Amino acid sequence: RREERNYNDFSGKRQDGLSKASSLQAKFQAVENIDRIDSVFEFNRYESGPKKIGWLVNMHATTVKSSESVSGVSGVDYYFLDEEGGNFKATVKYDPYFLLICKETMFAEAEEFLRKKLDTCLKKISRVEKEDLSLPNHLIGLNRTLLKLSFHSVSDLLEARRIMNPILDANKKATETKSVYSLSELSYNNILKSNGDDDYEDQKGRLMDASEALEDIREYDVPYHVRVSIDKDIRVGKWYIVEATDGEVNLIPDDKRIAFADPVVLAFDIETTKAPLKFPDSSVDQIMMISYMIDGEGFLITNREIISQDIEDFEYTPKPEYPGLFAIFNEKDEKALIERFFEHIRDAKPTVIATFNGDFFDWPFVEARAAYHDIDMFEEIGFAKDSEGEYKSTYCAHMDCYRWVKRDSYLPQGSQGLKAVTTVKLGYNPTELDPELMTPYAIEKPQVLSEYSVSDAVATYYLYYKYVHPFIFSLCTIIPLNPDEVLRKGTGTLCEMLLMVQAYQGGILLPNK
Amino acid sequence: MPSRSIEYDEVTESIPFGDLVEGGPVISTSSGLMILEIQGDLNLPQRIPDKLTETESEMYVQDESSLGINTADELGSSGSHTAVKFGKLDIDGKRATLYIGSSQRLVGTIEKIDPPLGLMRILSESSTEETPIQVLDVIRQKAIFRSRPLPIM
Amino acid sequence: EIVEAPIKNNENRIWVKYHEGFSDAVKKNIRWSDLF
Amino acid sequence: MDIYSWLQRDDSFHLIQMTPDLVKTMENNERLIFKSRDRDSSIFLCSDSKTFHIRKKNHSNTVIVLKHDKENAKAIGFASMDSELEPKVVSGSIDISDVPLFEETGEEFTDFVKRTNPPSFADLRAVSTASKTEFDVQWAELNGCEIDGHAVILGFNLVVSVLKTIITTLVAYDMDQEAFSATKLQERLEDIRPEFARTVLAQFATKTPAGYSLDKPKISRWFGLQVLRSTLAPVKEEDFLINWKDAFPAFFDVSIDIQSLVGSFVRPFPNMVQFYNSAGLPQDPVQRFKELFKIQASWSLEEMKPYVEDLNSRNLKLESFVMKYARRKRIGKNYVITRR
Repeated sequence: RREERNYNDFSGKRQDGLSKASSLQAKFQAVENIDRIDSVFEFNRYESGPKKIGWLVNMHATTVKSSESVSGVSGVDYYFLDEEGGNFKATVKYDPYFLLICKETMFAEAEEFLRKKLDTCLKKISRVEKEDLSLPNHLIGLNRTLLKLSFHSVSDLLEARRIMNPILDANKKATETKSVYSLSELSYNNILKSNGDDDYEDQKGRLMDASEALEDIREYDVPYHVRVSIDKDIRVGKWYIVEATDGEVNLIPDDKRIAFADPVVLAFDIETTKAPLKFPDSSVDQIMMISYMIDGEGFLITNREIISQDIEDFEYTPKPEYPGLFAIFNEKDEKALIERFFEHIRDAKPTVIATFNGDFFDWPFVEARAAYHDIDMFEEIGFAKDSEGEYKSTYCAHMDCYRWVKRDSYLPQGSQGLKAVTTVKLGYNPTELDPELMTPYAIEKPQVLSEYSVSDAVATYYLYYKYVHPFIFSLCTIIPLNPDEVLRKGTGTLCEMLLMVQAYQGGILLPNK
Repeated sequence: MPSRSIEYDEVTESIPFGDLVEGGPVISTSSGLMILEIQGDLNLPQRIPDKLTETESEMYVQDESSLGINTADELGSSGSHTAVKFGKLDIDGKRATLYIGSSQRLVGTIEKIDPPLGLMRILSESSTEETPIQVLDVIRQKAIFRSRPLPIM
Repeated sequence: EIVEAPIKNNENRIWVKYHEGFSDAVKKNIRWSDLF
Repeated sequence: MDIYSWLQRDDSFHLIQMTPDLVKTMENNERLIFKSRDRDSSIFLCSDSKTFHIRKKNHSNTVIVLKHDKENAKAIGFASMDSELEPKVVSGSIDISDVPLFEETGEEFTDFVKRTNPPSFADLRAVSTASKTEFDVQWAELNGCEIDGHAVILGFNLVVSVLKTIITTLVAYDMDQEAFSATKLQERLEDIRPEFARTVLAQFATKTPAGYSLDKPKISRWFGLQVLRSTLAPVKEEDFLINWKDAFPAFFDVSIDIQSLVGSFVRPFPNMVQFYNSAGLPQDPVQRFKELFKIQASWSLEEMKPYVEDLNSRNLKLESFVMKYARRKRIGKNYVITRR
């Protein structure tokens, strides 16, 4: 069930194995649960009252209960930081849609056909004009009229796609056969003709069925929150005036404000036990230490079942511009350590959590060890693994700095570890410790181990603060994705997103991939 | 409430620690102290090893010399100290070369220490609690070897 | 990394084990009894 | 030159950073003393004017101190260091746990001394982890009083009554409250011990070239304190402010500000204030925080600070220190401190 919590589902896959009613119930349950967690982190939904001003820090698709549709309507939750250091979220409802290419002469029949065929899910059909770059004569500015099918929710849209897919596939196959047939005549006239002005009759003179008039589907795979972001021109990293009138929320760009707001940033790193010459294994190994920084203040939690003595507060300041004063919490065992960490996250309410390779090491390890002690990490702090295998939450971005190093830092493969990155980017030599020594040092030299542990948190925090944060949030102001996605998607996807923005603004129909 | 006073008469002449006098780097202080700093661990024997060859034995000496500072007697209080010759230092302007044993060569520089370092001696016997702690000297330069050791050619 | 330079064939050789980096980031509180 | 090293190096040597602050005290030829509350506490270095907190800064290099024998072209290493002592300027403090409180009860001072055995003033100064100047300032703040070489602290009521007498005397003789002569005042204060007057003036007046000048905000605060202390039960904040205004001696007008009383009151209920003294609070941090949350469930850091800052002996940032024993939650732009 955990896998359902996918905040970046680009696939549009349906959660199978559940009946429609119970899956609907589960969906609303999940939304309620997210609202509850968001409230814990002070992202309460703004629905009415005087307008607010906020800096957009995150966005996620959601489903809103509605009288219009039993299965709810789709919307996007927008997460804002206000000017006073407070938080709020606001939900913008927007009908998801896709476009159909239809034989010019058969719009009316096709619409009638679609209304019948899709009566369980369709909300509205309209016609839109777009410039189609695939038309041979597009340079002279000829537009194509398309059918725009709008839906209450993404699940309705997916339902419609499922129904339409076999029809469209069959039509495409037929067109291909026809093209081959036409080409065999090698007649220029015929080829030109076959692209456009067809009659009610096909090549064999048979009367056409309305379903056969639907040639292709377009813009059906744009992730919903991206769709809304593009169509309403909403970007993370920008300021908005947020207004609610009669339950409808509107975001108006506030171009006077440019400087980024300051999210509360927490960077953490864990140290675990491990067997000699093996990788740590979360089914048997324990977390020995968690070190973290919140807005420049350092904390270290130790697991005294493993660490042989209490650690006293100390300072780890590798350079004057990277100060690190660490307060130490010595906890009696791993369970107390995890509880302390989660409690601190709830109290500090970060809007960005930074790690170095947290998607693959720190988060899964913390999650597994929490589960071992019957603590549900998602229930406690709203973080869980999504279908991409990445750790995310709604209220807080997870910025795994390793992603930035790999994609954006231009550092060679051999220099992508935290130590090498710290040396090159932050200009100091971090504390090094042979992984084989860590477990023995927990008993023999706990002080050395704790210095090593905090050095990683310091490096991660300042690496994020100095490089990753300005880079990712600047990209967010132009790319219609949330920070987690901007950090992790390939450069190809990011470019594609920019093209989609340009195409939409220019009234151009997006070609299929 | 434990307390120990500090005496620093020995170093007051060198205060204020303005810019160093020009005329080439002088690594040792007027009282003859110097600091060597190596980026790494220096492995030295803890005692005179058995079965030394004659040339090896010559490296071990008894040091009875005074420090040239007023705690000379204290330094020698446990009799003489066994010392081992572990290398050779050459200074050429700002550049320094340190030969370790017979096969490592460290290339370094003479650098200013900022802030300067005061050398104190603190004897922890409780009977000396009333004795003031002496700031023996203030060291303002050091020879520092940051690079990887090179073989001796 | 170890750059060894034995001057004799026993465990008491004199050599420098080089450190890849330098750190002076750690500052700690000390007690009276640690120093005096 | 040939380089030697002792096989057994001497670890009684230590390097201390000669920071500009420390060098300045040496240039002024100030007396320097290492001090600590006890053998398990932090080390301070006190000069006449400054207090330094001594910390150890570790490093990963090998640092050898050698004596250079120029004649024989050799140098012998006698000490090897992996750390330096770092003196950092902090504010000093006086430990008054052994200093008795003196109130006017009719008891003869000699009997009081016999009963309470106060430390000598010279000893107290000698053991305090504070520079000479800081000691003087804080001693005045604490209403410290030196009587016949003994260190005592004047009780609150005694201070207020002396202060009242001083103010009414200044008013009665029409003396300039911003420039009066201490000697002239002294002559007109018949029944007041000169030491007491000295203590009260040290606390509530500043010395200017023209004479003594009353510190009105401070005096205002003390009358506020007196009103707070006079009712032990919680009172409505507005009632308290009215009573405070009424508490000043006749013809003496000063303004009032409840913020000046932070550290002397708690808010057991909304809009209610109640006197709360830090003096009797437990020294154990866990117990201290427990007490504080018993009286007030949720605190601002600002109002909690005076009740806990003395426990922060490691000079951590107060926010981080508080988090060891309490929860510090962000609510909007503000932080509140609650029980964990």
